[in-house]
Amino acid sequence: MINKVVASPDEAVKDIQDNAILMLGGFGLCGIPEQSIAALLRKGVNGLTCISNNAGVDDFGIGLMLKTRQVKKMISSYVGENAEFERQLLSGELEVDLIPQGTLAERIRAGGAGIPAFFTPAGYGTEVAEGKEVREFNGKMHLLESWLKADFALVKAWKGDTSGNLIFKGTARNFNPMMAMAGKITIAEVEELVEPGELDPNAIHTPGIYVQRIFQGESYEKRIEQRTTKIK
Amino acid sequence: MINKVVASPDEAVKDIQDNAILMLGGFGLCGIPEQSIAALLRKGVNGLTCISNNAGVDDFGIGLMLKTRQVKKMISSYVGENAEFERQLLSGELEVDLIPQGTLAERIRAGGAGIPAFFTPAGYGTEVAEGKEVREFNGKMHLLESWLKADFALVKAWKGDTSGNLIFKGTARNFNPMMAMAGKITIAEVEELVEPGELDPNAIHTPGIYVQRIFQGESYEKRIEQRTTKIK
Amino acid sequence: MGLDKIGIAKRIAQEVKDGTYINLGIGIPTLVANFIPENINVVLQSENGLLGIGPFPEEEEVDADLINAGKQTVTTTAGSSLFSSSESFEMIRGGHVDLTILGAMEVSENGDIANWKIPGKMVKGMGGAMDLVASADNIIVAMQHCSRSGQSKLLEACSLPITGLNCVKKVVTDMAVLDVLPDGGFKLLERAPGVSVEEIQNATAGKLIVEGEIPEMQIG
Amino acid sequence: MGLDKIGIAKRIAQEVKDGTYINLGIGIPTLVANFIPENINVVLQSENGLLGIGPFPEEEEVDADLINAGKQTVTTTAGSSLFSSSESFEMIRGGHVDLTILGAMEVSENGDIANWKIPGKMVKGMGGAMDLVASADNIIVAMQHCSRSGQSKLLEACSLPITGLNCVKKVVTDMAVLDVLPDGGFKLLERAPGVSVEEIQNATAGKLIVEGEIPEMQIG
Repeated sequence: MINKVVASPDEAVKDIQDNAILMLGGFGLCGIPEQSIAALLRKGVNGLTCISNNAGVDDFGIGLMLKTRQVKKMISSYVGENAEFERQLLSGELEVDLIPQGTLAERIRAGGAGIPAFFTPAGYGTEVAEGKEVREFNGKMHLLESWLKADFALVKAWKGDTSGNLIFKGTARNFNPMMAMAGKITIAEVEELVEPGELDPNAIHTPGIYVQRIFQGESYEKRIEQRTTKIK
Repeated sequence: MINKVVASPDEAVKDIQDNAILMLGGFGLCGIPEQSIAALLRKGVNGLTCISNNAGVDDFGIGLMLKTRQVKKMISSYVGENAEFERQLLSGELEVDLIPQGTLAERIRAGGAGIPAFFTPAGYGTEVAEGKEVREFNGKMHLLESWLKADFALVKAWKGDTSGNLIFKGTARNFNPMMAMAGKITIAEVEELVEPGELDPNAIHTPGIYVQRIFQGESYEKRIEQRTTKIK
Repeated sequence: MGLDKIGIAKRIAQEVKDGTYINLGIGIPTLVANFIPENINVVLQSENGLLGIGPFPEEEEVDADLINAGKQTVTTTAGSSLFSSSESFEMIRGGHVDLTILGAMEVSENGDIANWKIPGKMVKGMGGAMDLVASADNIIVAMQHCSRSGQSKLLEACSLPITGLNCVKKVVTDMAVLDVLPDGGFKLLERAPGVSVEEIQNATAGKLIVEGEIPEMQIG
Repeated sequence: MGLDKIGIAKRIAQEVKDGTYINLGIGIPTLVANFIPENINVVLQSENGLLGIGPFPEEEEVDADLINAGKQTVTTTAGSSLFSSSESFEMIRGGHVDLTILGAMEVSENGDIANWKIPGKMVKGMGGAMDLVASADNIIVAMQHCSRSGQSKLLEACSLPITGLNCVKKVVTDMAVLDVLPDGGFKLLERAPGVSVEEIQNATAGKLIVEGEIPEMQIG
């Protein structure tokens, strides 16, 4: 097997240049690449385009990079809970491209899978359809959507082995597997890094072929947005 | 959870009518729905269209249904090892539609995923491209391919629970997960049927939403086409 | 004087059929889960990658890696499965989810829905709503009949930016249960307790179809 | 007098780079795996759903549920992963496999390949070949230089039905190693032991480019 281990998040992101196109895994704050984001903050790279379902919150996740003005453009499906985001958007400092969540997921998957374009019904008749090719199949209207790729994909997994095989946990899987496929360079951070052979080959979510660099993160915060418990 | 258990393979296939369009999982003889095929032989339904990567061998798998002349048309990527198949094809009794394997897999996946059409580079410039829309993306030519769906998908898994969640083993997974998605009615046969909760939710390959009927098969033959062992 | 949110959720719960897979939107739809009868077996889908949403966790069970689409901590149930976002929308787009229950800002008499954007206000995004409404065969909308300013939300045509066309099959409001007819028009099926047909008529800007006696909702 | 199949496989093994993912076709390509040096770490992909093909099993290890694309029983290795056919072709179509080694019936001087169908013979199907040749950035063909009847298989244009266009980068035959140039033409790189440039020229129907001294292959 091929060893993909890098020593630190800082080494993992060291060649991410200004104006790079990034994908960042996660849904809300669940399953986000905390350590790679921290390394990007330390590195101070600017003008980033971030493809991510959400944009974090003011003081966590991509929100931290918004605060430091490292992000030029967000490509997301929902950018709710973030006041600084709203300020930058309204002031015109930040570009935002909003994409239906399923279309976003499928466009990223298509980027990884070598499918340059596909038809989907989502968004037909809405402003999302503006400028897009429309075609009817089986009596239903569809939009032609194109693949999305990134210079770097930053993903977070639960367990990984040194050859890049990944297993996610719970709903922290979300956008991570497709982004791993669609990054020219995919950087995976894991809570537990093991040797090849320790993960069940039948239970791998992301095969190592998609991962170019892997490291074990230290002390994950894993912040919860809506801690909701059973009403006693 | 919803209970999808049927008592026997015969009950599972009882409403498959003449001229139905079927998908059958498997690559070669690996991961084929042995028990559902046996039930179709007993039932004697005719005029079937079978979407399956291969066509079995003379005395196993789909080959058994060819011998009884139950198959009108095969949609496959490779139909090698089958003398009766060859005879019926040359005599014009059997129609065959040959599709590149990756395109076949993706068309089935598209059928399950609600993507009516997509562009792929496979087959451009070949006779597979005849009559298909061609389009250039990023300097490379692609063909527009449409989804495939079936009236019934017959799949074989290793373990399953009564609500239809499936786990496959080894390379017996192959076409089974996509076909489970693309069948109007999906019939899953498993080697071991367990209660909901016994399978790790994080290790499910096919979520139960795709499976309408499930049963535990008895005494799988699992024939090997090329038994190849280490040279001592 | 009409139903509260709990009442709307209770009434929608009566629409839930045994043996089905359901996607519940944020807000009133999420409440529906609490009122599904025990003898009805359904599986709830969360578009962030979970089939079989369990109840909220006990304090000590809380897991940051297990949330619903509203970002609330949840649990799994026996028979749950987990998957990626693309796999989740394969289910949704492929028509495998039997029933989708959503909130809305406006519904038109031909079944258009607007629920993602208000001009002049900060746009947060459509999330999965456009995929859901474009794909689902059976969509029930849960909403107030009128806005806070008293404007009808059941219109001839939506005034807000559209989320999807010709997709809503039924609307349950604080005042009424209405089918959206295939040829257009809101067919009044039931009145909320104490609400008259005339009041519903006055609160409905779109075409309202009233045939025969309109029964009162039965809410347990 | 030219290489045997083992010789062709050994020569191709020299093209294999450390840290790469490789898809090996059926026939000579499969043999290449046996000659990859121990200090070179590669991962073999099998398009039926396995990354990390191990050696053939011991008699008692044979598992009907674990085969390669040639339907032979195989094993996994430490670090293997298993996946579906659609996921397998995501890897292939998406360009994630670094090197593809295939057999062929004909290759043209502009890199077209024909390897799936002979008119008048029973058509068995293209299997994964069309996906592989349409997607892979680096394709090496392993084949005999001439057919059994002595016809050159390196042609100006393929006479058999095409599998894919402009895709072959290198050809290794029993007689020679040749690059397919981007602008067309087979550039002779190496001769098999005991084979002269003139013999290669005579056996090559397509445009052969010979520049300077052509070294003999070094096969261990």
